[in-house]
Amino acid sequence: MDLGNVASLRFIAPELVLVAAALVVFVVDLLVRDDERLADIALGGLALALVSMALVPHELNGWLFGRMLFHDPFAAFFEVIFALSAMATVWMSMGSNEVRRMSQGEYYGLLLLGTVGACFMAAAANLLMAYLALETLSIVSYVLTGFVRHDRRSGEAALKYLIFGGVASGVMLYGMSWLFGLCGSLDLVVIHGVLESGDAPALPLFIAMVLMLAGLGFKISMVPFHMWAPDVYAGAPIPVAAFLSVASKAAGFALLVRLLLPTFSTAGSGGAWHFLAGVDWPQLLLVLSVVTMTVGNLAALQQSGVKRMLAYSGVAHAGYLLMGLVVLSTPGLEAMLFYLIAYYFMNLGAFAVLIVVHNHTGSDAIDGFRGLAWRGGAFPAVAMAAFLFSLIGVPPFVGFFAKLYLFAAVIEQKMYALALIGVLNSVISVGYYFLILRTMFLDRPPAGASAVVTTLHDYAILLILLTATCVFGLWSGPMFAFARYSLQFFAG
Amino acid sequence: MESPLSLMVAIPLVGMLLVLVLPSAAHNLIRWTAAAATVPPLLLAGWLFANFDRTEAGFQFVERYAWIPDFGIQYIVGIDGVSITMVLLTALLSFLCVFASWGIDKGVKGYFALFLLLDAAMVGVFVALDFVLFFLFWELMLLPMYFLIGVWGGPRREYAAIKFFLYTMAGSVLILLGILALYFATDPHTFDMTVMIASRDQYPATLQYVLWLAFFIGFAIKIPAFPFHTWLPDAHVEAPTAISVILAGVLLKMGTYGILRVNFAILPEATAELAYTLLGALGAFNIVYGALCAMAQTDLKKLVAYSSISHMGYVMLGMASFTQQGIDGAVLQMFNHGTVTAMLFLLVGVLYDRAHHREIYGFGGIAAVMPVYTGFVALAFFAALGLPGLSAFISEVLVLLGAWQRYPGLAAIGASAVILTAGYMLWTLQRVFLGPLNERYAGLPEISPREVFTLAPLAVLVIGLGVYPQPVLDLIDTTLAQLNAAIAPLL
Amino acid sequence: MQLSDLVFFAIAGLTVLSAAGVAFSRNIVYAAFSLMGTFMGAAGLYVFLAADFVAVVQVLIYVGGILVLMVFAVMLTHRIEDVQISNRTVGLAPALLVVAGIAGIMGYAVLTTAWPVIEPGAAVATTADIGNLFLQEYLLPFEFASVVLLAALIGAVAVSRKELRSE
Amino acid sequence: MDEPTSVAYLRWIPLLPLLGAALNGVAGAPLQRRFGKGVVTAIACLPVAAAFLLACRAFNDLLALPAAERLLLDRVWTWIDVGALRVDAAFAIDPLAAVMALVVTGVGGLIHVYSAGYMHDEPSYWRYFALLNLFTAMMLILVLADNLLLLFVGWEGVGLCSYALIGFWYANHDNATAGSKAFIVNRIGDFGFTLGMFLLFWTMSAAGHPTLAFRELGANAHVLADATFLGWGAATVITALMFVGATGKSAQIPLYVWLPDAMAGPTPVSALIHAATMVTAGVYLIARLDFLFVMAPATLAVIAWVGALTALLAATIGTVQTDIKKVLAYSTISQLGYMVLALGVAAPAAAVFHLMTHAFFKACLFLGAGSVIFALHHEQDLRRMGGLRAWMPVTYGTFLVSTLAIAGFPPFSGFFSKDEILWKAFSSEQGGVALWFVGWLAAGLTAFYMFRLVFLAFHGDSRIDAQARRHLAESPASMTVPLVVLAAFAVVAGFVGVPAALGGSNRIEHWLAPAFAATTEHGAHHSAALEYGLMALSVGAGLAGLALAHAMYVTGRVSADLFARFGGGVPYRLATNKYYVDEIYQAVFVAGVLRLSRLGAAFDARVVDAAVNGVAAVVRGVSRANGGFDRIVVDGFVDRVADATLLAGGVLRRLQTGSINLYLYAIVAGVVVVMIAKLL
Amino acid sequence: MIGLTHYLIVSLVVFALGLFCVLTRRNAIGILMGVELILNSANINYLAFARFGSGNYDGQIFAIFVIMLAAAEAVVGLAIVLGIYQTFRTIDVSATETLRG
Repeated sequence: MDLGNVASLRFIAPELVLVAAALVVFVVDLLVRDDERLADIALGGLALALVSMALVPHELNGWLFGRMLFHDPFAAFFEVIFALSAMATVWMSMGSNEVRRMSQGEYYGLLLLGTVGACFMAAAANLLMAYLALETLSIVSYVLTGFVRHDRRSGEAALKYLIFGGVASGVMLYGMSWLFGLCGSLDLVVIHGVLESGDAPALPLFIAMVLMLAGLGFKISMVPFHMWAPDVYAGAPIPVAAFLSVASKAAGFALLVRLLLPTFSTAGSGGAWHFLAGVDWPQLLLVLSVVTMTVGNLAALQQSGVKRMLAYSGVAHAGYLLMGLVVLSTPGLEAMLFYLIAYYFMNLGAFAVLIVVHNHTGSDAIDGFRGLAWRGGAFPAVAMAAFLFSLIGVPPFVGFFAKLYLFAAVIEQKMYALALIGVLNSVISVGYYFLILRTMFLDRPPAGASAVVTTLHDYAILLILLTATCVFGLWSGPMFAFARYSLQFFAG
Repeated sequence: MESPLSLMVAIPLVGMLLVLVLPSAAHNLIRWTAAAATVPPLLLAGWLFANFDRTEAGFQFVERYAWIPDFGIQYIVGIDGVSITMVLLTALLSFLCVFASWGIDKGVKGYFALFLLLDAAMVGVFVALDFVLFFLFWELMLLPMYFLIGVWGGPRREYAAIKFFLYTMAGSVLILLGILALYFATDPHTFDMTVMIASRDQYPATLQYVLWLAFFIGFAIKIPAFPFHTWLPDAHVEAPTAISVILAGVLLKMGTYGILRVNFAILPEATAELAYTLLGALGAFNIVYGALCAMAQTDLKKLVAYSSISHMGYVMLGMASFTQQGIDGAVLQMFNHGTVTAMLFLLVGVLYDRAHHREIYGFGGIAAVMPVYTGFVALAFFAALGLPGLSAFISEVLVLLGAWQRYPGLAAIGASAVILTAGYMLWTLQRVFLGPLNERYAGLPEISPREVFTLAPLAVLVIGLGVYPQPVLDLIDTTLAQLNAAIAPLL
Repeated sequence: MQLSDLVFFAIAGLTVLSAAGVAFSRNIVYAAFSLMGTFMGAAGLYVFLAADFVAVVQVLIYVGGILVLMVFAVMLTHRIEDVQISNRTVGLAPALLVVAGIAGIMGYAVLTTAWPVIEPGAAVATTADIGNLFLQEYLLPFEFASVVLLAALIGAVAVSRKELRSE
Repeated sequence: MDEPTSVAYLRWIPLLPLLGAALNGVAGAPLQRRFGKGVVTAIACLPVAAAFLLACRAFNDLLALPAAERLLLDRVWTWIDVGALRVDAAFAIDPLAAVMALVVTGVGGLIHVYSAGYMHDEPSYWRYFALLNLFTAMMLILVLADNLLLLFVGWEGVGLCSYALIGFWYANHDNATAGSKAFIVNRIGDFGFTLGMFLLFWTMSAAGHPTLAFRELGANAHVLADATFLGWGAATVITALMFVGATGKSAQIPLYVWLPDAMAGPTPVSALIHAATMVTAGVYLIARLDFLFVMAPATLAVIAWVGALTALLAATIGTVQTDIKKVLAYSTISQLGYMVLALGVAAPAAAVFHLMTHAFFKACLFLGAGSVIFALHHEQDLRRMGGLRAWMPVTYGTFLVSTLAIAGFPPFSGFFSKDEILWKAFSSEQGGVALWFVGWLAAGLTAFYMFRLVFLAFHGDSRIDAQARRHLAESPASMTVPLVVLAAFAVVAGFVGVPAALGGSNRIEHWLAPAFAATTEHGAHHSAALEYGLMALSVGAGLAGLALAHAMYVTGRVSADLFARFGGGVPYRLATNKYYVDEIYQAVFVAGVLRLSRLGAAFDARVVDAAVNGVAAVVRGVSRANGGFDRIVVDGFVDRVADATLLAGGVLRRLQTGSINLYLYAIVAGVVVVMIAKLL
Repeated sequence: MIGLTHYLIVSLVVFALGLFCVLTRRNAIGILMGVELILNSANINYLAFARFGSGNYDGQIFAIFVIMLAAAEAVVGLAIVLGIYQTFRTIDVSATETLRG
């Protein structure tokens, strides 16, 4: 189906709701300066958006707005993830001292607009749309990163982020221009058709793809385009860092998958995919995946700040996620989507605990966690333990099943070396995740350390994420079914 | 859950939740709750022992549910002759160790919650018949273990805990890959161990070798077999008494159990090919090496730890013999070592609680002040050095007898270790308990009734199974006969 | 060689040279002004490519907006008493190496590739058609652009607003 | 073969003492505290007495049976049943076992009674008797065991008890060490024992008779005839390994070293365990497996020579010992040598005969020595005794009788048994003149050192210090009565084995015959005259020894340090230092093993552990190299900027970022690398 | 005759200069200028391809959006620069101490 502008509106109801909510936030912020309510409005908007996502008809897939957007389960999947991440971010922000010191109106409004950008990124059916959405998300991210204005690190982080992002997306843009030139169209489906016909010259095609990988690699923080991550995470307010680590990364993956699989490859029989002539990306991404996870884990071992550590762990996880792509098989992609869900829970959880500690100590230094379990912070500590174990990939947490499915897909393709590297990396990761565990449980609290208070607010989100982390692993059937269902690309 | 097995896993978990909701200040309440949570599994174990069909080689009390259909992951539990012995051992030791942990007064709530979690996981490992479930319990066991060692352990607990975790993790990731490879090698794809066992002939030889090695390394770390054993002394020395007991009494057995359950049952060809070097020879080496290292130790716990390495060597050697006697002896040794070494660690703990150190040379003449205690020690030590009439003798003699038929050389090496064992055991006995009394400890209180309560059942087992081992042998014989019959022809 | 070609080369030359000026000049203010040259040159090329509307937009937004903004920024972020406004550069050699590499390869690709080319039609006024496209085919991006700009503006205000809010 | 007569009371022979042991072991301390030592004594002695009676009953029942079927079996339960291996917890008694059982319970019982007096002042009296009972039980299990494995239980059990009793006064380190030494040395023997057992089992089961039960083994031993192991005859290897076990228990070269040290235990223990019963276990084992040994002439030759040499070597050492118990200890080793010699020449009956007589007179000697020590308040040095006969007539008398017996003077029991052995050593086809000569020499030495002992202790003028002499008196009845009884046996026991040559019928040989493989009536071709001659010679040797001892220690006509000067004193020093065997063992084996163990431990810590930790170190190193960039450039950046700002106070520098360019390099360089890789 | 290739070369050169600029500038604004060069080079491509390749307006539309986004990005970027500048001016030495690393 190929819908026109008006007919398409109802299909982007969620995005519309979000934009509306953002506008409301802005206006309310101007009129009444009542911060708490702003957050509630944002939450309400997101809730409404989620509802409308549920209501949008999913049975029929197709183009929206004259082949500008795809409407397919794949896009829907990511829309849900983005909305949920934004929701969690808003919730965390409400409990974060950092954010409470900032001008709320802009903060929440921009967060919502960024979410919209992410949604369009996942749904983009057109290079222009993709670029536009990506830039929207980026610009919002830059601003949010630099939001803590009286903190130098925040500003510097924002500036670095912007420069890095500007260059990366510029390079990607240049690559897109060549792709456009070679295929004579911006429409992904058309491009796919041209590539399939095979008369597009190989070398410039490959170069174009590599240039585009720079932009996407930047979003998913793939080595060597990852270097912004630690600084930005360290500088940004923790909720923002959380948003970047989950939503922004997911958006990057959404677009990457969209480009590499339905566009640059064709689905074969039995869940196998074959890349098209000229764009032989799998070997390239295989190497990048290995390098990414290894570099991420090794660098994380050295960090003393938890934010930087989580940043590098995010890099490492990007490496794991890429494995789901390089196996070139439907199970791999399913596993990758499942992994994204799992990553959402466990990583956001880690950040949520970090906020609790940060509110107490005012820094993200690992020392803030010293003896956490023994000075009132038993629950956050236990929750953190669960999240970290999940990130390592230890049963019974969801992270284990995510890795299980991922490695299963790898083994299925008989890529034993890759699997081995992957698991060894997860062993290395024990090194730094356990640094936190040790500090929380094994170390005694520093003398005269005041008791950590966990507000009901924090309890709520921790409890939710903890439950999810524990349950969705053991009971991963529905989640997996969701991932499997979501793996439908509309390709004309 | 009509099967007692599921209950044996579930009840400790329920107990854990109960402990978690109790007020952290109510120490005794928590302790008793934990104790109560370990009783039903013990009773169920007794019920299993009573109703287990000794003539049936296959799995019994099997219970299966679909769990994650998309991946053909099921919830399957069941026991055969090998696992029931381990289940009995686990149930008993968990029960006793609650009482051995009575003295814990720091973070009581956390301790017993983790302890019960550990209990459930251990039982789970032995009853799980779905590979994912097995691995789940296998890893689940690590989490409480890490904290129990790391939080309630000795001075170098952090090092020991992380070392333990990293070792096991490194091993288990290999196991995970092996599991997945098996999954795809099985047609139709499944994680069901019983199916894999049934279709073991369809795995190509080369795949079998690779998988065998992957699993073996994973399990060898748990046994622990040289050169993967160095986590053991540290973990043992740092862990609190009860945890050392669990560690040596149950966890080590998981290594050999896994080899029997996976390497032997599912990869017979590779087993037939590799068992001699990697199980037999390595086992014999372990026996002697462990004994030698033990002899040089001056820390009681370290000594016992190395003696464990030595004694687990018998298990490996026995398994590799592929004779009924050897393999039965191996499993019997798993059980007996469980009881004997548990006694040893409990006894060391008793002394440590009183003297607050474990330096062998720091004592002397303790027998004069703690005669009853010394009696228990003597029993445990002589059991450990394989005195006939005590349980360990039976298993060791069976192992060596079995091993002799296939590799007399290895059997001779293994048998020669009885001299070393006697050497260091008696030497220790003499340095600590005999000789002139060290005046510093003239006032040591005699062993308390609670401690006797933890030791007595084990002592009864040690003597009872020495006099009449058939109860255990009957349990395992049929299963192992079938297992052996599958491999022996391939040799 | 026609006149148009000469003009083309002139404009191309202007673009490239001023770009070089941006890249190499030691003084950031000069860099800013030579950037204007690039923008104008680019606009010229757009005209050659029969994109009159784009050319106009380029001049308006780039030269009239972005460039002014940059000069402002340069000025604002320097104390007036700062006599020499430095724009020192780092590691020229490695940069040259890498860039030469990338340019070499891509140049090779450009020259060796048989780009799918059609005979360009006559240059016509594009504004009307583009306008229509914005309101039909490209309605969504067009509308969404407003959201982006809104975000950018509010964001810019938010990060650059001076006073800290009272706790 | 047809099932042997089965009875249900055999089990009680070992079981009763075991119960006594358990009772005393568990409840002894409170009982003693509550009701005094009497109860403990009763609990300890009655079971042994009962066991003795049962043994007699069994003996009776055997007599009632025709010689060929003299075997009673009491199968209690199936002990181990794995695959082909089926071992019963079953007790069997045949003539051989009967003799042993009677000796053990009889002598054992007497020694129990004796101990009641000897140990009377011992605080942990109950522990002593618990162990003594346990020992009796284990010894009986060993003797009555129906199969090798069960025998091994007793075998090790008696070892345990000997360990515990040697180290009974554990507060003294030397005692404890002596106990450990005994146990460990025995373990070396057990090592051989077990291997022998394994080989035996598998060779038998290869031939279709997987069993460890003696009578089945005996019935099917012939299948071993042509079995081989590593190119050797299986029987030879098995018996050799078994003999290693025997050398441990029965204190033969090279494993005899533990026995002298074992004297650290209470004297009754030395009497019972380290003279009368336990040490004979090795002899019993070989006798029990006679049917195997006759198939292995090579082993027999070794055994014979080991026995003979042990007899001689121990005797030489005995001549120079000054500790009364040490002298007896070496004499025990020497006598055991005789028994082993007898076994070596395929004369098990003779061995068992000597075993029995030796049990009587050696127990009597030890108890006598004990009585002396008791009287002298634990003085054991001969040089501080002398003239005791005046004070302790009974002890003296019994001691003298036993000495005559051990020295082999007719008609005392020792004469018959020892002479039988010497004769067999000379006459049987495994024997020969050389063996006989060594035995003969040892006999002479025996007489010498035993009388030396008697003279030094009981004759001459007293060298006892005054205050010890003041309350010097004969021991209480509970001690003297057993002495008398044993002495009586020491006199008469020999008559059960009067050889044909002396008009006797050697009843014991015939009694034992069914227990042994049909030993051909060897030495038939020797004339009785020769036998008489040899007897005369041996008696002569005894007399010579007696005379020499008398000359040295009574009349002093021969200077006592004749030896000391002989051959530049070298032999003397060798003998007094026990040929430095202990020292050599200590240096070679003990120290060696300890060094090895320290080496192993060091290897474990420095190499294995280090290697594993090394991996971790490598990872950490790499990550540091990797993270170093991050630390220096990035963290460094932030601080540098902060400082720069404060120093320069110019915002410009703030915006001049060193690191961001590096980041951008990563982008561009990454792209270039990929492209180049693609082109290549 | 001027063909597609000429434009591509020109844009490539500008692109390369832009890269060079971002790599070598230490001044944030300078780097932003480099970014603008890159964007312009891309635009030249779009228009060139629009003219010689697709023959429709897609390229031109894209170019317009790029210009718009460039503006937006520049605004944000410069705002951040100013923001830092202001926070810097507003903080005094004692305050900066607390902000160190």
